[in-house]
Amino acid sequence: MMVKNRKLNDDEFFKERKAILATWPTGSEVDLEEALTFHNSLPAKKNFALRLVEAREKGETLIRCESGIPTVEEFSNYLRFLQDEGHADLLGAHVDSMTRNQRYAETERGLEESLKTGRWVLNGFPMVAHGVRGTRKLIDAVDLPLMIRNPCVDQRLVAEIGFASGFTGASGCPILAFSQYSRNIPHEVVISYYQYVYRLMGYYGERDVPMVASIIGGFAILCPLSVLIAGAIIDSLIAAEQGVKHINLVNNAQGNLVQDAAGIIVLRKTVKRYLEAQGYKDIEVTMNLSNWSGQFPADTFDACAIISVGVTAAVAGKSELCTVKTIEEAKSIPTREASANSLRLGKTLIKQLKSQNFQLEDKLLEAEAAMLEKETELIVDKILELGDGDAVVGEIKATQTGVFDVPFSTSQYVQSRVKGVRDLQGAVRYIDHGNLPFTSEIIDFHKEKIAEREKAIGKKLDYQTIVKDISSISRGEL
Amino acid sequence: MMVKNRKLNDDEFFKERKAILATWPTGSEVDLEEALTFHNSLPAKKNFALRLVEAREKGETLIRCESGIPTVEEFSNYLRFLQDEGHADLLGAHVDSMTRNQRYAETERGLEESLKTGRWVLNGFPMVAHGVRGTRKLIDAVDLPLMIRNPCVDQRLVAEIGFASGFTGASGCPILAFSQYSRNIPHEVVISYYQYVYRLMGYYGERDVPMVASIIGGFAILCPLSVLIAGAIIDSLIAAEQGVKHINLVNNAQGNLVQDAAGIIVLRKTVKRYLEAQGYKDIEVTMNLSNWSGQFPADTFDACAIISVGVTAAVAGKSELCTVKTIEEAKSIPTREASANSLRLGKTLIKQLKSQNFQLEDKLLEAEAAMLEKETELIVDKILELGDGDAVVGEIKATQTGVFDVPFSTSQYVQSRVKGVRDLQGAVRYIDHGNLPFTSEIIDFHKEKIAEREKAIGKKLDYQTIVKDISSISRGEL
Amino acid sequence: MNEKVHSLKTLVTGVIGEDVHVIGIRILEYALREAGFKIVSLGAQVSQEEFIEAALETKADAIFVSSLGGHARISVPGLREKCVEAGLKDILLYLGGQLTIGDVKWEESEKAFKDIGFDRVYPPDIELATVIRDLEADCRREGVRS
Amino acid sequence: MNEKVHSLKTLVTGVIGEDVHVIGIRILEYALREAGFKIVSLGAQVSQEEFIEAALETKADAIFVSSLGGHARISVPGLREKCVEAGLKDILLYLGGQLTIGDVKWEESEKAFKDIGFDRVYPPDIELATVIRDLEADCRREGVRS
Ligand code: B12
Ligand code: B12
Repeated sequence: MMVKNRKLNDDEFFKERKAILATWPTGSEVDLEEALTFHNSLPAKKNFALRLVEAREKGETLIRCESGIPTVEEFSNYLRFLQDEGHADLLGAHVDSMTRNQRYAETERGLEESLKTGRWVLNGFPMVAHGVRGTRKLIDAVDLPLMIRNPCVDQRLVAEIGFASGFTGASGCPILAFSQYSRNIPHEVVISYYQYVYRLMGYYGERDVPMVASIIGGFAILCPLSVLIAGAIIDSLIAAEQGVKHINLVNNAQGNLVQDAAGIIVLRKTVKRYLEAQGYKDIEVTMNLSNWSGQFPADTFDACAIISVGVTAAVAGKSELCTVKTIEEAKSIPTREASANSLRLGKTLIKQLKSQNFQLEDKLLEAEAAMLEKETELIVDKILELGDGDAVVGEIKATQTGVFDVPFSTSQYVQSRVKGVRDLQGAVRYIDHGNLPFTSEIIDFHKEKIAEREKAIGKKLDYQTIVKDISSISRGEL
Repeated sequence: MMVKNRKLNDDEFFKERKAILATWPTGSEVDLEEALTFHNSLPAKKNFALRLVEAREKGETLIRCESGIPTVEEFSNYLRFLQDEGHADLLGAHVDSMTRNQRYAETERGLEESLKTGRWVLNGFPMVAHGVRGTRKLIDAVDLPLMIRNPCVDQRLVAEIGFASGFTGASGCPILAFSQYSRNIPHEVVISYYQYVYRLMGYYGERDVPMVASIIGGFAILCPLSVLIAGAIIDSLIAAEQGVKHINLVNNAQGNLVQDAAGIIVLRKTVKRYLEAQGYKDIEVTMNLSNWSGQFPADTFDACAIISVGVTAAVAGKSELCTVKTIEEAKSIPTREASANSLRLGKTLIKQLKSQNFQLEDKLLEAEAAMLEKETELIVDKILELGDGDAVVGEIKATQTGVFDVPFSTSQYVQSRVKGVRDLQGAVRYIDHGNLPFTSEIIDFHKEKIAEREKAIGKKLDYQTIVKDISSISRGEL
Repeated sequence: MNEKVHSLKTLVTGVIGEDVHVIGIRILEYALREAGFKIVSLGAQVSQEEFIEAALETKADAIFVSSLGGHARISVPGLREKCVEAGLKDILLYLGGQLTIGDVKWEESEKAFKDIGFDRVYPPDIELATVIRDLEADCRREGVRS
Repeated sequence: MNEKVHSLKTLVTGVIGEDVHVIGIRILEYALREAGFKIVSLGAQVSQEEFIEAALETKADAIFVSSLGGHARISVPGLREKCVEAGLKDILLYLGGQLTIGDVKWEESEKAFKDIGFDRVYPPDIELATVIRDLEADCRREGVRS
């Protein structure tokens, strides 16, 4: 299998489509023409992509949180509750992890048990089991746009069903899926699955139904930001090639406000630049600052503090969207009350900070952003060089050789030599940059930052430190 | 009655003392020698004044919240709960408002009813009713320092009982008491009562029991900061003259982070400068950023957001102490759970921000501080000029003539022509500076800021705007 | 027409007892003035006697008592009796603010204060428009009565 | 002496089913290695068959199953039976993570997983030292038994 960054033609697309829809009975409920008619009957304010662009024009920071529970009826009420009591700006459906891995039969059993016992047996909304008929009820239940939240290796069928139901965006991208949601699936396979999903989004877009792709480029738990931004650039190029016109980039906060805000700024800037350089000129780019996504504190009010820090980063970096965790993150799938409470905290804090035009110290922010941008460019330019300008070819080679690399990958194909650790201000630095194509200036910068902390605590940073830093936030520290 | 800023001599002090202790039976429980022995038996970590100095040396921001309920037993448990479950750094006892107004008989009836019904009939801890015998149990119940929280006109007896019981600080100051806690008590009477309290603190201090005076200089609900800072300077001069060696200055946050942080910086700097200029050279000055103290949002999680903003200001301004409101502020006297939850939120946020050396935009902060400092100096210099160098004489004259003035005073003797309103960033500006001795540069600055907002909303700011701004935070806005 | 029913009505306002929370009543006074009432504002820490004296002096139609600190159960009992003694049998007594401490049920609290002679009792989140509407209605009724 | 009882013990570790949460088990592996155990780490998304294969191949003394996503009730039943079938009758089965969804009582949940053949079951806030102590105890007991 040889994958390139090349748009699927209609033949390829429709052939693959037929096969995918046939993988489960509810696939037959998808009717593209009917879906387009349905989307066109919806008001613009129910389109996720358009709402984000509006936020950018108005200088807003919108808010949402993750949610997904098994049954249609209860989840409809749940979403309405987030809208009415949480004052959410945007909504979504987290798909359960059985569905994410095509275990549709197990999912149906889980759904049955959930319906029978009234307990949530699945950890998300089983979109394939519910099909278009069930899933569309979510769209009808609320006045806000919904995005499919289903990062995983193969979300082709879920995307078909979700978009046909009225969802107007999807999260997940090749690098995230490959490095965090698979163990032994080849890189090119994951990419090809995403090319299909992006082509499907492009197809809707070409028919006046804008679809937004949420792209993250990796997963930020003590992962230095430049590899994530590089990943997001590559995945954006892949999405754009398939015709995606709306990209919502995720920066995953790690807790240091300056670094997190700089991440938003550099991510936005560099993605736009590389998209244009590769000839994709009419892409709407917006940002999403996502709350710290590692282990959360168990206590509700400690969790409130961590949510606040994330919101502050979102406003400081002028993100169009802030995704907050809930006060029950450490516990389990949040109740609707917990979700609404978390949204209200976030929304009120956004109002407080936005209305005073909150700003971090400029010089610090600029310095951090400048270094980040340099690092990112070195990685991306090398990837593109390896692929002779082809982002897909380059990315696959880069991952094999560690020119692109992330810590704690679940994939056996990722080296995971790269490791991050916190510096004295809690910013994440490379304690090991593996085979990333860095200059000595950059390597020395990170060394210095690490040496500063070593000096302050009087001992060498090592694996033990990494372990400590991974869970520090759950203890309220940074 | 002619009051001056002059230290009470021992004769005057002990004569007054005898009269005060005789005003209520529990006064007889106060034995200064026994009290000194008791204080000396306590570890240094139970001294409020010393703990604040330690925080300054270590660069810490400590946390506390207000609390006070009627019975000794329940309040002891409450305080222990704040210590153990809220991780409070410092504690205090809010005295009920009957006691604050010498209605000791009514207080005793309220206490009885509280004991009988198990309901909190009083809005604080009736320290005079409990006497030294009861009050000392609070000190024994915890390992942290306690401060008397009893701003009111005449707290001489409460101070006697509280200090003898082991409390190591008191809040309230002449200007606050006169302008916010009285209707028709002459200014000089209020000042003379405070001179007594400060002399008592000085007396303890001279005997190696440091006592800290918490000084605020007014009350910040839409009150432009410079009059408050000026007030705090005057009150600090009054305290220092009586021998107080530890002053903890309160800046009452109004919601705009830059302005609130600038307030901390200017308050610290100018108080120190005027103290030294008037010859008080060995005073330990520390800061306390107190949460927004106007109407709070009714919802717990909206309240969390407002608490977070306060904490952020405290850290940004490098305050040694942050006093948070509780999530039940809008409701009633908080339960111990509500208080502990609020403390944990605040403490975790402090840890997150401190450990990253959180900073606001420097240039904005400097500009705000520079203007504040100028305004403050003009007011204070004029006050001192009116008093021929005597802070007390000057302050009394200044208040009569409106050279010193605050909005929404409860006192019939305060002009309250001065009024604040929010600018476009939510900072409080003078919409009316009354008779404050400002230069045209300053007057124009405030006019401009107000004009900016008028332009943005397309209408003149007026009393209606002030009313709206007073309650904006309770609606989550700024 | 209806709006004019109260154009001459006089209200005495104040914060009762040792309570200094004046912000709420100031805002209320502002709204009442805008609505056409004549306000005699006593401010903070007003005793029962001061309320009655002012009402007598100004021939007031109603007394607006505010209490925020939670001591209303201590500060307001006896006011109606003192009014009757002073010849103000029919004067309207309105009470508002944060009257009690802790989780007291509103219905309970409202009933208790009405039982001791208050005509209207309000929780802190009351809309000012509601107060004005009630007052207009009561004034009309009083008008009929007198 | 006691510490050495496990110096040769081999443990197979992995995250079961479709679950990708590897961070917890990685940290646990690190601690177990430090404590002297031999670790055969399978990583994320490990099937029951893969666990058993690895245990047979490495003559493991215990299988450490992690499950965070809340699907343990779907993913782990049958593992003990398959072990017995494969001749691993006495192998220790440990389970940990965030096993269920919602407000399930821990005692209930623990019992349910023990009933289907797990020797030890842990909640997410478990101290690693406790796990190691339990394991050492179980190893000693196993030692006696074998
Ligand atoms: C500001 C404030 C203060 C300021 C007051 C400044 C001033 N000059 O007014 C200061 C700092 C001085 C203060 C002091 C104290 N306060 Co205070 N304060 C508040 C706070 C934060 C806001 C009150 C306010 O201004 N609300 C905004 C106005 C617009 O609303 P309002 O007052 O409710 O009034 C509206 C309605 O109620 C209604 N209304 C009011 N009165 C009346 C009357 C009638 C007839 C009608 C029809 C309607 C009506 O109309 C108004 C306009 O909409 C509240 C908590 C909160 N609500 O967030 C605590 C609060 C009221 N205070 C409280 C307490 C206990 C005190 C103190 C005893 C101790 C302390 N915490 O410091 C002292 C009291 C000292 C004394 N001698 O009275 C408690 C009361 C507890 C209770 N009732 O259960 C509260 C609830 C805080 C708390 N959770 O503990 N306080
Ligand atoms: C990080 C994280 C992720 C990362 C994982 C990254 C990675 N490569 O590991 C990502 C983003 C990929 C992820 C995805 C998902 N996650 Co997740 N995730 C978390 C999070 C925030 C932290 C988990 C963690 O790393 N903890 C830190 C480690 C050190 O602790 P630990 O895992 O508990 O492990 C310790 C102990 O439990 C014990 N232990 C663990 N296993 C074992 C085994 C044995 C034998 C023993 C003895 C001990 C033991 O030792 C460990 C060290 O102390 C938690 C919430 C939280 N806890 O804060 C949610 C959480 C676990 N995730 C959840 C869910 C639902 C998902 C998703 C299904 C959907 C989603 N929310 O995105 C997907 C799953 C996709 C899939 N196919 O599996 C839920 C699970 C719900 C439940 N169980 O009730 C949680 C609780 C969040 C929530 N509140 O909804 N997640």
